[in-house]
Amino acid sequence: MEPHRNITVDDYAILRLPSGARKMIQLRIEGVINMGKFGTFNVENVLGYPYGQAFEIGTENKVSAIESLEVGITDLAELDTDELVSGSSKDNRLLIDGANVQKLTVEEVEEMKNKMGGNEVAREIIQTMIKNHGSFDKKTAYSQEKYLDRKHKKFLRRFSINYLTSNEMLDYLYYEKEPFRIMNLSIEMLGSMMSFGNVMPGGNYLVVDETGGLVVYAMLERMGNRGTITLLHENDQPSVHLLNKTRYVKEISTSPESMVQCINVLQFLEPETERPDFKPLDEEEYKKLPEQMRTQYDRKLKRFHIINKVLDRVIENDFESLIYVSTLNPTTFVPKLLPRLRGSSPLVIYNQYKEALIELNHIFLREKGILLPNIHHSVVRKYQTIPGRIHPLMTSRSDGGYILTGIKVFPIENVVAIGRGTKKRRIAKANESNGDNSSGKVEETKGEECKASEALETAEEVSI
Amino acid sequence: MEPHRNITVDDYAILRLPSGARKMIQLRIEGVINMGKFGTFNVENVLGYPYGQAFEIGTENKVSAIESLEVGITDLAELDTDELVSGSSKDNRLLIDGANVQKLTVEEVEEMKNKMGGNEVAREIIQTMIKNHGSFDKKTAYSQEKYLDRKHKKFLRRFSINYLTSNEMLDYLYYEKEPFRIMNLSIEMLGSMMSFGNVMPGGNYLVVDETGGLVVYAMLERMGNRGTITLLHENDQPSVHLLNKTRYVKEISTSPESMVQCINVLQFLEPETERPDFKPLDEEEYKKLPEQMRTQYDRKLKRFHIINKVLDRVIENDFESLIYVSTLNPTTFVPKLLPRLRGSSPLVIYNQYKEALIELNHIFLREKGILLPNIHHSVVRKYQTIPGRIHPLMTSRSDGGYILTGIKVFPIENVVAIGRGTKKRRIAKANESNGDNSSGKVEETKGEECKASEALETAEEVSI
Amino acid sequence: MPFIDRKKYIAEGDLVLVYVSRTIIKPIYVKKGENFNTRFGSFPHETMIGLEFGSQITTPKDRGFVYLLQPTPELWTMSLPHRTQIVYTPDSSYILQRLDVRVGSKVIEAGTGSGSFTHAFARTVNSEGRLFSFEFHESRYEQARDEFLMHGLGNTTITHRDVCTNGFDIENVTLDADAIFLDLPSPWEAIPHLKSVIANDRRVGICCFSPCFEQVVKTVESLQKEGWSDVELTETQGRLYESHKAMKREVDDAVKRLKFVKEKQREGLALIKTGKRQRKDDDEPLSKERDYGFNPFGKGKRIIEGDEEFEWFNVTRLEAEVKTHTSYLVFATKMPFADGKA
Amino acid sequence: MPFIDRKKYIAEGDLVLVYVSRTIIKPIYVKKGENFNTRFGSFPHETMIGLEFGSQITTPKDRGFVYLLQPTPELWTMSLPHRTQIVYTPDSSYILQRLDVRVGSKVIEAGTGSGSFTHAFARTVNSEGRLFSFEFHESRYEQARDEFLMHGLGNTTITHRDVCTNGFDIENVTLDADAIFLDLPSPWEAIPHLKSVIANDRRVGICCFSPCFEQVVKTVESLQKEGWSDVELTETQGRLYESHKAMKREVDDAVKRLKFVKEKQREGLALIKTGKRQRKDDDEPLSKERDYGFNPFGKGKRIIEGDEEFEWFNVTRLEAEVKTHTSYLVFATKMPFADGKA
Repeated sequence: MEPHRNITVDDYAILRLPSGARKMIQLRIEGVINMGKFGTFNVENVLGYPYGQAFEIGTENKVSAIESLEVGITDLAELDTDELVSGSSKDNRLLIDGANVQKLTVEEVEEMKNKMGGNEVAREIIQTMIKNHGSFDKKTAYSQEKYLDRKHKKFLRRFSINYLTSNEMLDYLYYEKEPFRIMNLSIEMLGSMMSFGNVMPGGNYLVVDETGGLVVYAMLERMGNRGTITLLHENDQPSVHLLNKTRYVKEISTSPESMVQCINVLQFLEPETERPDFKPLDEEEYKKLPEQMRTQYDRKLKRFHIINKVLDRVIENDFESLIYVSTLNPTTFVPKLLPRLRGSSPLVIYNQYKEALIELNHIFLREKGILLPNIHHSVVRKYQTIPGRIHPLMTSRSDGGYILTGIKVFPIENVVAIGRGTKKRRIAKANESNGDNSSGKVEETKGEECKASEALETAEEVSI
Repeated sequence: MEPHRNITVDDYAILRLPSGARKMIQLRIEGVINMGKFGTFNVENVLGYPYGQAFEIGTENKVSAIESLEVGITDLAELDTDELVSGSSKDNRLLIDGANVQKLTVEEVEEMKNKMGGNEVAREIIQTMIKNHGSFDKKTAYSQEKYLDRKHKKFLRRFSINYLTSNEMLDYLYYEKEPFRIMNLSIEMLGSMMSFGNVMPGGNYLVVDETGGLVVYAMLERMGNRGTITLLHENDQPSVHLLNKTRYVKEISTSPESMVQCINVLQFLEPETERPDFKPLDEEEYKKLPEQMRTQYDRKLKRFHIINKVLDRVIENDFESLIYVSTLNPTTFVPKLLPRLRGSSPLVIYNQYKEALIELNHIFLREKGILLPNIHHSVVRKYQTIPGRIHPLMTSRSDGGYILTGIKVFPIENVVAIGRGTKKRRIAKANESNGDNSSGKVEETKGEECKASEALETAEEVSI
Repeated sequence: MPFIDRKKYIAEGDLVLVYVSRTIIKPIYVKKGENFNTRFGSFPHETMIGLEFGSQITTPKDRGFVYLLQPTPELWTMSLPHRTQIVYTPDSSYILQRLDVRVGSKVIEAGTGSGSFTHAFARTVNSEGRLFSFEFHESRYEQARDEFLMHGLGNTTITHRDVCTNGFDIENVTLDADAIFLDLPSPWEAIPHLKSVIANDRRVGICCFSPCFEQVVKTVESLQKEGWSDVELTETQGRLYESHKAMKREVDDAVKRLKFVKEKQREGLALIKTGKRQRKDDDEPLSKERDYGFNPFGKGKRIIEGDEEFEWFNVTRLEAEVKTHTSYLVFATKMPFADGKA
Repeated sequence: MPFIDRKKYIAEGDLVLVYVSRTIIKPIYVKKGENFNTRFGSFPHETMIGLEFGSQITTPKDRGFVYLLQPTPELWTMSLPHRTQIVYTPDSSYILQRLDVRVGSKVIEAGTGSGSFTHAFARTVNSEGRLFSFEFHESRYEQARDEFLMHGLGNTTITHRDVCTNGFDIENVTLDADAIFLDLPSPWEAIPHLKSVIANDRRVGICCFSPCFEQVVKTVESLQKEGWSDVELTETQGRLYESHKAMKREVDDAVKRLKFVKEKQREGLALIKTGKRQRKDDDEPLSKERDYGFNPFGKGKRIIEGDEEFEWFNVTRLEAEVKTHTSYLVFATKMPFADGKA
């Protein structure tokens, strides 16, 4: 299922302003999008442009495509104000700290906005502001630039329309200060989950998603139109409202062929007893049904097929990856899910808190059914890129969460037993020490493996 | 107590080699320091130079002071090898990956070292190595530089002698791969502890130090020769072996006037019953003591005075700061120490693991006796500074630990009660609601304070 | 002297930091007859005298409360408005430790800025040391000068000076500095002026504090050119964690709840079948989470974090907005000339 | 096709990643009659056929064991020797996500390097997409070409080319790329050549991967000059935590132990006084921790982490040596010209 390349009617999309403000909109054919002080535009005027396109609102609300939101914004030469050319300090020692150096009042700005039409208003306002700024010429060229940049972003009537990717969705929720709704997931951690989880077309994945469908959406982006997601949830229905805004809206359990099939934890954990209490009619019986009962019966039959198919899938024990994004305690839940995975399948357990993953990691280290169990975390640091003034941003959003990853394997019982812990190994050694020197080597192999990957079993001893 | 400015006989010091290797040495007057393949030098030849001085070993083991360990090391022009001038690639596309491009054997290098004396050997070896390096001219100038830099550092007979500051001590232990002996403390976390703990001359500090005395030493550096440290330990004696290498060796409980006085947890927690079972003799009785008993009596008397003094100090409840660096569970121990602190005293609880501090932080949030309880962590990132190739180091030591900090305060019982939690506040409101509108405002004040600083009490509600 | 001498009880004339909230910490000098006013009420200074530092006081009508704290450089830093340029504790504490600043050190600081780091330097070098602070911005200089006077920072000299142009020399004073801190837009212009004011009988340390990368490149070059060695570029990343509790939600409870809801639905259907309840739509689940009879996670209720009816994980969380960058720190050292053997 | 098609059971001819230890993961093609040799013994390929991926096998004499894993790009990356230039998963996964690489994307990668990222790209664009990889180092090119052939990366084309000089055009092929990844010493020399090979009907994303700062400055300038917008400089900091247990040591136990030792000393003294034991030195404590009669923390004993006789904190620890920097990432996007309305 290809994403739309061009701005398409009825799509949900993300509108961005130069200030960084974001809005989720639906592109209804006769719709008018109101951006408040930044103007309004008709949806039909932006349709057909490629997604990502930037626009500027000119006089009479005329919309024209522009190169990018930022083009020309920090270009000082564009502004023919005297102060900019003649007056800038080498440093800001003459600048007086404090507010109210701007003599242009809010009322005056509003009046200008009302008097003038189109986008020129922004430049006009900014130039007037500079002329009325008590100490603009006392600022360094750098602060002047920053000031103009800020003002431009505040007044320019520009916007861009972006395809609603999982990244844009995540970014929008963060902008809306709702990261808690997606368990504080960051783009980098979402990306990690997709890679560690080996998400790709044709896969058969087991998923718990408490982000309203964001994680499922990111997976579907990677799967195109091949493969299945079995979505495990704890209520009557899963919460996938975010998915409803995407091109995959029809893929959620609408037919036995839908990519995403839902199942609740009771059905999943007791699949045999949770088969629907429904007997399909044979052709004879169906024909006998009164007309008005048939629609209802058809619906019931479809649901019966859907639920049976998903229960069959659970019983097959053939999921190729587990992606677990839930506040349900993973320590007690995840071990119940593992038998359903195929061998060599990766698993990715996400949590906002590292603390909630440690105990499960210890279980993996102890019980050996999961190889390479480790907690990963990545944070992306962003920089300001004004040439000559490059530095990391001074503040940024809180880090995203953590993932516990591993690979499902089938250890052979007794071999593992020998490999475990010092005491047992010592016993093993003692038992085998009648001339068979090789047992020492077995220890070494295990020892090496343990040292490298499995902290608990390193026989790391605490010397006090 | 001023640190020594110049290299002084009998001091312990840190010797550094260009390779980054470090060694702790004692500067005995007739001592000879053997640096293996880097040569030997006589201690008397370095005495009197300022600490930090770099030296080079010339022919006949002659030691001469040089500007710095690194001077001239990456200066390519210094080497008159043809390849360096004529042959370097723009990129390394022609370079063959793999070992054994160096045709000079280890034996040949050793032979050169034995044949030649003095420091010239290094340059000679390196030049021969370049001539014998199969693909040195295939390297970029950058890789050539790195290669030379590495070789130089390996063969140059240089060293520096550094004063044994707490930083050098910490760094040395880390170099020796023994960070676990100092609870993985990093310089940045040590610095944080000194600042948050407000360590300065004249202070009266309560300290638990499980780093062998490193933390106490860092404190003494900041205190000079004024103030006291009451060192709490869990065994018969505190472990302060690192302090024994410093100029403060005599300040550990050697007299009632020593800056550092030791006390074990039993004595501290039960000061009244742990008074020494000893009655000083009056002058008459003392005179009657036989000569040979007096030394023993004097010693006992001193110990009696020492222990009484430190017990008195405990009972005074007048410590000005708590610096807690211990693997004893802070959750149960620290609350027993707090009554001994003066009001407005800072406290700094260090642990290698953040997980070990959370519960205590929650207690502070709940019980209100500690203001601004927070867990701090800082990590210093280091960069390579070769001009044109500046970047953060690719790998670095594991982060240091965490500190829980706060300030001891005396909340008034009932005011706090009103401020606590939503339920109680609601009751308070109900009780006061007969016309007194101000109670609403009290809530607001508390609410604001809570929101800002005390997470548990924010009445932050989990909506599911 | 506040900051340098600690004391137990509050007396008239003392500097007290009044803690209103985490973001509101106000300095006052205690004076009989004066009041500390907040929007929740007025606190007469008189009531503070004789109290132990750390005490909590309330307004006469118990409408609000504040804590009376003894000043430390770290609290002082917290009390400053955030718009001021401040060297925060993760940086300042590391710099103090790395530069081996201690009792008796002689320190140069340029510029003074908000004066927050000045307090930490002054505390650390203490009565035995000296601190020479330089500020080129006139009004900031005046403000800092007055403040240092009020705070009795007797070991500190502040000079109104552009050190990049005019250097660090002070008439009739031997600075003899062994620790330098430069927080300037172009430290490379100041570095060459240091020669005449640094100690020549011992190791000298410098730290240059610059936010931008390009500044760092120039600073490194300048230090190398001016004969400083061990040039090291670093960056401090300080993190502050809040402690929280996250509910421990067990899958067994979720299963029990689904069974409970299912049972309720069955009962409902049975009632419908027997005609005791009206059927609405057979596809619509009857319960729809509305029935909280068995509700292990308090769904739909408002629950206070840590509520004893539930189980919780102890967790930590970074602040929502994290300070991810302050400045790059360039450290270097300088030794007396090799022939300068004492 | 490994990497792109997943399967359950091992068959002859399959690529299997043999997990020996965390640092030793070896690729083999299963072939009857061949053996996988380690220093702990030999594993006949024959025994692997028909097993489910993820199985553990032992040498005939149980001298050692290994796991048979199905290849993924991430495991492949782990299997590479560390001296090779590798884009590790924290970076590659972020780049894939940020550049919106998905099924059907058309990607340019230069240079190929170790080929580790190539596998992740190939997996993600899958059969519907195309990947054009360029490598200028001849032996690396040849190695990668052969490897991709063996791995059946049918969607990937590798070209031996210096893209900085000769650009990205491939005769008779329309690259139409919408995602570009440049891991080159001087990406700014390659950027101008991109014009002719990128898609002109949709948004195109680029990521340049450079370790040094000065490279980044030039890359940012070049992208701006070449009309790329939304230029963003970022850096990924990936962290790997190991789970451990730290002993919960209670002060009450320490107190009890001191009392115990004291009691023992008293008993000893009593014995001395009654002449039953010889006095050594009245100042020396008699016990000196030698007596472990009551020893709550197992002092002096060797205790395995997590030993059930003690209580433990669940904690995490970073690796001893942390990867603190890989490269800076410069992202940018390019839109079709404003008049290019479809």
